[in-house]
Amino acid sequence: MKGETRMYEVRFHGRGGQGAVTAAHTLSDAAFRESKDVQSFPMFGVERRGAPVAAFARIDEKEIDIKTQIYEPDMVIVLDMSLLDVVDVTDGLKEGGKIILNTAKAPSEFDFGDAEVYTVNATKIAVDNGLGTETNPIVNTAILGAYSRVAGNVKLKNIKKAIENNVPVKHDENKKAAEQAYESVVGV
Amino acid sequence: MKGETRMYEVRFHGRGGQGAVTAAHTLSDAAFRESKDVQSFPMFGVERRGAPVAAFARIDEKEIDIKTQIYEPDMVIVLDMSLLDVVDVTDGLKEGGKIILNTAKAPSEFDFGDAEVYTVNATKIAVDNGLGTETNPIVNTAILGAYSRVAGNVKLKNIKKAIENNVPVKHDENKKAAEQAYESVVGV
Amino acid sequence: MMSENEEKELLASGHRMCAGCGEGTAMRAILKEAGPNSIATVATGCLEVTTTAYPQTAWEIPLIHAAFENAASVASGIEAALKQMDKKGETNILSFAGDGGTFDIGFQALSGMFERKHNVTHICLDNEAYMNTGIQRCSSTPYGASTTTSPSGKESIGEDRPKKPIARIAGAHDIPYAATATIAYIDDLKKKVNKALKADGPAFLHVFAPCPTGWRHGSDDTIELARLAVETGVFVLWEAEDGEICDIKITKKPKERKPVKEYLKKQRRFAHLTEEHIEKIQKEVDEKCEQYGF
Amino acid sequence: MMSENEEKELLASGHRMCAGCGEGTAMRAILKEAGPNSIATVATGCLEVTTTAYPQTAWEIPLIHAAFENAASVASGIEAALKQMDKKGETNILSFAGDGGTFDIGFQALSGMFERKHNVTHICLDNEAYMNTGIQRCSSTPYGASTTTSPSGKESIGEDRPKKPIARIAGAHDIPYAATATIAYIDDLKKKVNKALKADGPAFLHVFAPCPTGWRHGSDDTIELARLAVETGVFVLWEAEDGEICDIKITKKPKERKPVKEYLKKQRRFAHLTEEHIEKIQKEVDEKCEQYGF
Amino acid sequence: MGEQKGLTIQGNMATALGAKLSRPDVIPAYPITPSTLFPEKISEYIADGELDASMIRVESEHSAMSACIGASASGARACTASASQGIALMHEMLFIAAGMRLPIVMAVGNRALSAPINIWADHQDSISSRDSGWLQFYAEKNQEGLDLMILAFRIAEDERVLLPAMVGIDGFVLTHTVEGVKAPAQEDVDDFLPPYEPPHGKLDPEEPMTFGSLGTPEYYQELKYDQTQAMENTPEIIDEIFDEFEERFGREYNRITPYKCEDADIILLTMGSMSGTARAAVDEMREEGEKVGLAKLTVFRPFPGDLLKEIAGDADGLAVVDRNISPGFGGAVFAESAGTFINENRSPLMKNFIVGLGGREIFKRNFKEMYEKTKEAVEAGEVKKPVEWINMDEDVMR
Amino acid sequence: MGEQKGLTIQGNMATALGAKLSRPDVIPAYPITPSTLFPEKISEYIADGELDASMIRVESEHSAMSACIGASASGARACTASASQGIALMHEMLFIAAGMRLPIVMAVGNRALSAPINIWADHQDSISSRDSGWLQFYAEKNQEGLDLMILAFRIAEDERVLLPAMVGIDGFVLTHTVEGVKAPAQEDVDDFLPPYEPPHGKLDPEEPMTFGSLGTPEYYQELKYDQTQAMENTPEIIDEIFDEFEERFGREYNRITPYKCEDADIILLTMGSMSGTARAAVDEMREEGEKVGLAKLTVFRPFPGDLLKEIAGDADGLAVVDRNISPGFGGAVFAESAGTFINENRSPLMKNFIVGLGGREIFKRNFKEMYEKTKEAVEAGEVKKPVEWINMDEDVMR
Amino acid sequence: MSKVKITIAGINKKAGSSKEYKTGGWRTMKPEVDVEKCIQCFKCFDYCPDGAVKKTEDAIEFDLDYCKGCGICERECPVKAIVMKVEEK
Amino acid sequence: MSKVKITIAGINKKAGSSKEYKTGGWRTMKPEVDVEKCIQCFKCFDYCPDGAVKKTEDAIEFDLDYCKGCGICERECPVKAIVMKVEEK
Ligand SMILES: Cc1ncc(C[n+]2csc(CCOP(=O)(O)OP(=O)(O)O)c2C)c(N)n1
Ligand SMILES: Cc1ncc(C[n+]2csc(CCOP(=O)(O)OP(=O)(O)O)c2C)c(N)n1
Ligand code: SF4
Ligand code: SF4
Ligand code: SF4
Ligand code: SF4
Ligand code: SF4
Ligand code: SF4
Ligand SMILES: [Mg+2]
Ligand SMILES: [Mg+2]
Repeated sequence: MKGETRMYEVRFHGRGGQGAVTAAHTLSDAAFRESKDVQSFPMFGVERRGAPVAAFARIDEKEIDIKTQIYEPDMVIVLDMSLLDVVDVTDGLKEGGKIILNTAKAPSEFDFGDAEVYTVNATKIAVDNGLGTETNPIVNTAILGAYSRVAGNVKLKNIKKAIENNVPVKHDENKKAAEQAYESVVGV
Repeated sequence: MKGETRMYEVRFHGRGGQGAVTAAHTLSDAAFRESKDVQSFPMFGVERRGAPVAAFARIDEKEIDIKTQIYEPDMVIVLDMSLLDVVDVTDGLKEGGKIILNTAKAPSEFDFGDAEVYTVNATKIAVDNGLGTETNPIVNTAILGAYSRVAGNVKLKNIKKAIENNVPVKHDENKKAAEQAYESVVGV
Repeated sequence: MMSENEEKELLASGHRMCAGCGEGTAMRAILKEAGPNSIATVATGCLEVTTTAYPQTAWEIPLIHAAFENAASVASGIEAALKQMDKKGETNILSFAGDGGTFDIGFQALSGMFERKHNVTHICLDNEAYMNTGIQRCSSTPYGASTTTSPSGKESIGEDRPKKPIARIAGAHDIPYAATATIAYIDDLKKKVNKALKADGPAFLHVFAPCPTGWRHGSDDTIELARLAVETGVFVLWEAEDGEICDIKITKKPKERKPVKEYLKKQRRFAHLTEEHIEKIQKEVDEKCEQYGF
Repeated sequence: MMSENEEKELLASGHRMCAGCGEGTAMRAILKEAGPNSIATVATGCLEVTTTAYPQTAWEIPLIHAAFENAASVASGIEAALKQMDKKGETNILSFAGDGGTFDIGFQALSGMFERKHNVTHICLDNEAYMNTGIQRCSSTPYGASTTTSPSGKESIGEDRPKKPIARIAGAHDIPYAATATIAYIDDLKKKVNKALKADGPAFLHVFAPCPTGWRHGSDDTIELARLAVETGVFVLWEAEDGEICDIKITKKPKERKPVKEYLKKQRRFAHLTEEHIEKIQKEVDEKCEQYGF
Repeated sequence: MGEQKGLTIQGNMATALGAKLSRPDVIPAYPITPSTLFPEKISEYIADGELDASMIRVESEHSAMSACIGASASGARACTASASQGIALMHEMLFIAAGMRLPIVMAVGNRALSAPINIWADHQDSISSRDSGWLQFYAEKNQEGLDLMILAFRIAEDERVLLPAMVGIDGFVLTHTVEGVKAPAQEDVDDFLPPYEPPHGKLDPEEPMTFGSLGTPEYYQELKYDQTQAMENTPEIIDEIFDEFEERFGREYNRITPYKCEDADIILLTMGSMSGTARAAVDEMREEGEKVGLAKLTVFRPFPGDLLKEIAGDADGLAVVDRNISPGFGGAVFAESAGTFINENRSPLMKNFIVGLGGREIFKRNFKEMYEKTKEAVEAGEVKKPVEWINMDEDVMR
Repeated sequence: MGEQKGLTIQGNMATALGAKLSRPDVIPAYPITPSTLFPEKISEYIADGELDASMIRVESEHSAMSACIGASASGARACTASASQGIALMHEMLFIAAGMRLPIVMAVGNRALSAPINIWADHQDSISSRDSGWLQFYAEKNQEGLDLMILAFRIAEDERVLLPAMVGIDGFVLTHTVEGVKAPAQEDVDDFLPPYEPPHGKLDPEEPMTFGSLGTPEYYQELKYDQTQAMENTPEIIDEIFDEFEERFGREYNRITPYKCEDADIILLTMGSMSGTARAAVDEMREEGEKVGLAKLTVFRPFPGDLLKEIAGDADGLAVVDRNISPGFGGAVFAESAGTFINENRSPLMKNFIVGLGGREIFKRNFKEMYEKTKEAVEAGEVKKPVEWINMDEDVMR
Repeated sequence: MSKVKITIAGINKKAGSSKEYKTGGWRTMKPEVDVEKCIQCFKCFDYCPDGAVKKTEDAIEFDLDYCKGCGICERECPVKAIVMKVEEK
Repeated sequence: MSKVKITIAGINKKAGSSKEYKTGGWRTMKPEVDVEKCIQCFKCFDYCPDGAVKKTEDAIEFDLDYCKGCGICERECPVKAIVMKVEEK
């Protein structure tokens, strides 16, 4: 390997329509603004709306050559807690990897082996900012605020710029949600 | 070359609908009955009815390998005298090659250089036998009788068998026409 | 609990259609009516992709999927084979395709099948766009709908052409049976499936099946929208025998037609339409209803 | 001798159609009416093969031949290009195909062109079989005709299905103009070409053009047969605007219809038909004439 | 053994007769020059009550192959005929027929592809579907066309194979040319080729199954491998069935037939009707003392690299004659011949000759020229111009 | 020079943006996974008034290519996008577009062919049209996809070329994957790519001409040769235009790009997105002291044999990695690589690896395995099994 | 799902095997029926796209292995015997 | 016909060049017009598939370079001003 930095890989879990793919893209866009090389992509499948979906982002200081999908993420982000029953969200998670959960509960209420658990009530933040409804909250921007804080490799300010670029509406609300999540994420 | 015999190549000139192709096929069929190897084929073109057409036959004692068209026939057969103005019927004819013309005239009335000219009034023979009309005679069987006589490499009896095989109607009349032409061809 | 449902489900659960997909409702009813002595072809599309992901299949009857544009031709081959080999012809032969596989890319195969008079029933599941590939415009897409290849925008009101009158065109082939149906009226749908299969020769069934994902409506609105389409006159239910498309039989007629707006406003694909657009659509629906004697 | 013919021949002599080919007569009239400010596409078929043998061409207007099944799609591309690039749209765009290239293999391209509402006039030269390849059956081939792939024989009366009602199907696409015409009535043909080209959108012209080689009639019978087809009701001349195929306008109506036998007996493709067959055909013609109000 | 009947017939009639003797159930077909006589003959057989089969007069070749797929999946013996644009139009369906392992047989009248449109002999049409997973046979003469049809059904339907097969006869040169052939008796063909009963499954309400599933990335490559393996295993089976045919009917077939190759310095590798002319040229050159041989490809798919190595491994030069061209590379037979020899310690120098496109004649003298050019390269020890076009009319080049 | 704008976009958006910057006049297109985002983006550009072009929402890919032909022959800049079954369905028209010398550009989202149906990355679709006379470019990443679209128009329309061109980006791996790219400024693209004015003729009533004539046997072969020559002449022109592009836009393109090949004993020859992973694998192997290099094909048509010889001529082994399979032979890149080296005095041993079909992943470890297998062959001095499939799941084989 | 061995040509002889794939996990809302209210019109049965409504002796019940929670049954029940509830987590 | 040099893509810029190909040779019967009888209705002109009828000052004449002798003009002439004669040989 050329440098010392390590590639950072993230997996998002959500349901169709919850914006996991946009979240991954927005994250990669933010990192790109820091002159990092990036990739982001959805699960390559034929899944229909409603089915659990995953999306991925890959961030590196140097040029990313590899083109395979992500099997051993450094971080997993769960947009919808109902997925915990359906999907093995820690599948392949690197030893000592991180998990961000969208929940009002505290990290201590979860046990994912040696993974570091963080929680953020992205749903409440989203709804408070007028992003979707209680049953259909749009949490993908809020969660990126939490990401910025937890991962530490992409600045909140660039997340916000990326939101402006990637999210079609309600820029201020979305940026505010990211900010609030950045502040309120628990476990750091 | 394996044997001593030479391949014999024939070209028929006619107009669409006059049966030049059937004539060539019937000739090859007759030769095949004498355990010769044969090929026959039309001009490989997109010509429409009314346009001058040509058809070819190739006869050999031994297996015919070559698959090219016939450029230097041993014999040329002209089913329709009006073609003489339109087509160069002697094109490529081998030195000392033979020409059979469907005409009431004598061979001496024609000059095709060193080619041997034979004539037969196939039109009259055809009409006499009820094969087509004065303006639209079906001369292709009669002419084969003349061929048998002039070329000498396919027996009249096999021409007649081939007629039975290849001509859908009026077997007797067609065979009779061949016979009469065999008898009446001039120039032999 | 009853020991067994009266009729066996011939499209098994566990298929991967979106929640609330109209195609699921349609297929369950259609296959029940056709019964197990049936063979089906299916064109590429949501139905095929959501029901055949290897190594599972949702089909309880024999099925073949070859390509997107040829369900009717493949069915022609099956029909000819069965006729040639067993000469009884008791097996129903069904050819399924979406609107894309019927109105557009599969239309020639269909027209050929009609013309050759194969004993095949072609069923079009019309969700008014190419859904499997993500909501692209089809010639079935109605005027004003925003799709990913006819997006509304500064220079565009979305799809700018009327829906191709496919069932009428099919009927114009002088086939024994052509009809339209929808999932809001299951009995009517089943009756038509039955007639189509009984017809002596090719039959065409145009089944209107809302798609929550593509039309952007609530997953629970599916049946309601199918009903509204009929009640507003957006989708007219009729049948025609022996190509009598100038003398069709209307099979469902609401006492009073509801305004199309009620139908449009529930779907986000029409969200960009202005009052003028809606009026224009209303006018066109009125005209068509007049033409169809609705 | 007149200094110049009033109208230039746009299909030059020296083409290789058979003597007495109805397509020659049709094309001369059609191109004259269209005039030199036209661009044409042509599907593979007799017309193309007999007029474009390299290094000669009989065409005096720009022509493109791509394949057999896509004259209408190629024309769609030309129309879009012209619209996009000069935005005036004064040039006539003609799409020519035989019955094979229209009823069968080219039907989807045509239907798509209609549906997209390109300003293209598609003209079908109907000689009721695939003539270029040697008289094979097409869905245009009428009941009872013997062709090389629907030969009469011990087990066959020749083609056993009725002619596909193509112009009606085309009209059912709700196109601005659909009509039938034939070479016996040159003025009527030209008038329809004119109307088709003037129509605001796609137009369809079904031109009946006898083929002495394929129908096996005298080369001098061509026009007579075209006339007899109309006079017997075998081919009805009509036009329909805006898809009003349930309200067509008959454009040529003989006082009294002649028996179809007069038409059939001049063609050897029908030579094998018995009196009963002919009666059956007469009955079907009668029915169709009734349907068409002829 | 019934008597074999002598007939003089065109190539298309020979393949149609081969098909008829094979008792197909369903024949969906669409006319196209130069293969049209095939469906015409089949129509005639049916009209005259000589063949009990269902002919579907489809509206396009795409539908022809689609209907073959439907029929074959229903357990019917299905066949069709096509050429050129028709094969190109059914391109998509060729891969699907093979992927579904349906032993459909297609008689091809080999013809050039547009543009410009051209109806004459050329192998581009079937060559450009060489990736589709079909077996490919090419005939030198009508007798081979007839026999190969029967053989194609037998090989395709072998349960170790279950792959579709094409039998190519050159446009006009064979399709429209009458030659003498011997037709096996029906009962002997029946004996050689039993009725088709699909061993892998069929569309049948008694035992419902799904054909043509969505092959996810978890399974696709293995499914493709499995299909490819069937093709890889075919050479032995072909040899076995060719042998059986020879025993029964007295005519020998080989995947590649060598002619005067044993001591040849230079070998011409040919396919289709040109092989006859090439053989005549070889005879003439041999008389002039040239050590030249001929290797005739009858089976192009699977490519018989094993035999080619045996036959040409000791030669100094191999003149690969392609009646097709992949612009930007060269001929297909050349590419695969090179692939065959690339890792051999000893390999003949290879020249690639592009010939006979769009019905251009290939004369004996052209083969002599190819021989000379290959000899020159051998003598020089290097190939300066690997791909050369033969029998070009320089006068018309712009 | 305007500034190049940094963006994070999917591969399809990159090719669509490349197309938009090239100012096409007519875009007939039909949706198919994984290329659909291309027509969607174009539709959006037009709907939003950002692109003045005519999009034809055709009813099939056959018509998409047919309409491209009509538009291009009318003098319009025409482009489309497709994949897989769509490319197979337009197969016939691909040859016709090339034969008519129409510089149409197609963005391909490379995907497997049915059956079984599979929507994932695979090169079979465009590879199986390698005979059609189209130039073929394959991108490793989205930036290349964007640039190659612009380059494709420029090269295709060069009056010394006048051939259609495909730009392939791997399904999902690129089409649906967001990467950072730099987009050239419109004015700079305008400068690089002037409006299209067909030098050879167009459909215009002012000067009537006939396109698509019947090419009789007297002329067909010469016409085909003339067309093939245009392809043969293209390498130099591509090099020239690649150089100009680099000067203007600062990004280097080569028909084949070597990586650590100079002293390499064994070279991997790859195409498309896998090249990235292969490069990473080469880096790792180099760290372990293995003398391995990578040759990345960007241009597959015309096949860059000249460069391949330069790059790999001195290597001991060449591992040709094909994301396609011609059942009954092997991979297409292998065949043509063999054709390139067959007459060389010195040639690397060649292994052919079939990988990544239908979206099967190709991991770094797979490249290492290919390297090892090639090395083994080199050490053994022979290739026992020329064609091997990599990353097979043995457990699911029947 | 665990992987299986491929079949020749990918022919799938396990008709109805999609039942192995439990789509219940897609659900975020869950239907509940009030058996008392149910008049056994079976509209819910007819309309359910997923075959997740089973007829019982005196009413209906849901097959939660497959119900995707679309809410159609609730909407179409003429007597409002069905209500959608948020799925327990 | 003598051969010409090919053009790029086989594009044929010589519109109407089929006139180089004289189809008169196909003919076995030849039309002759009785100028006296002709009423200049030009039906022969309209119907001729080969464009072989030319209008003249007072009647019509035939372009025998192209006339294929089909006989349509004879059949369609309302006043029988045209007769087909066997072509001289
Ligand atoms: C030849 C070809 N072109 C395009 C596709 C891609 N494709 C597959 S399904 C589909 C759309 C299906 O639309 P429709 O028929 O309406 O069915 P739906 O999915 O909407 O139910 C498309 C474009 C294909 N599979 N084959
Ligand atoms: C895809 C394809 N299939 C078949 C052909 C062969 N073909 C060329 S023209 C033709 C028949 C044309 O018939 P029609 O359209 O009726 O025109 P006609 O020749 O009768 O005037 C056929 C079958 C072809 N060129 N391309
Ligand atoms: S996209 Fe529409 S049609 Fe397709 S499965 Fe989803 S709801 Fe059904
Ligand atoms: S075959 Fe018929 S349509 Fe074709 S050129 Fe001859 S007469 Fe005309
Ligand atoms: S719809 Fe309501 S009333 Fe009818 S069966 Fe279902 S639950 Fe009972
Ligand atoms: S919620 Fe939807 S899927 Fe579930 S039972 Fe009701 S209708 Fe069926
Ligand atoms: S048809 Fe007769 S009358 Fe009329 S112009 Fe011709 S020759 Fe004269
Ligand atoms: S005979 Fe025929 S070709 Fe000659 S002038 Fe009369 S109509 Fe024309
Ligand atoms: Mg749809
Ligand atoms: Mg026709």
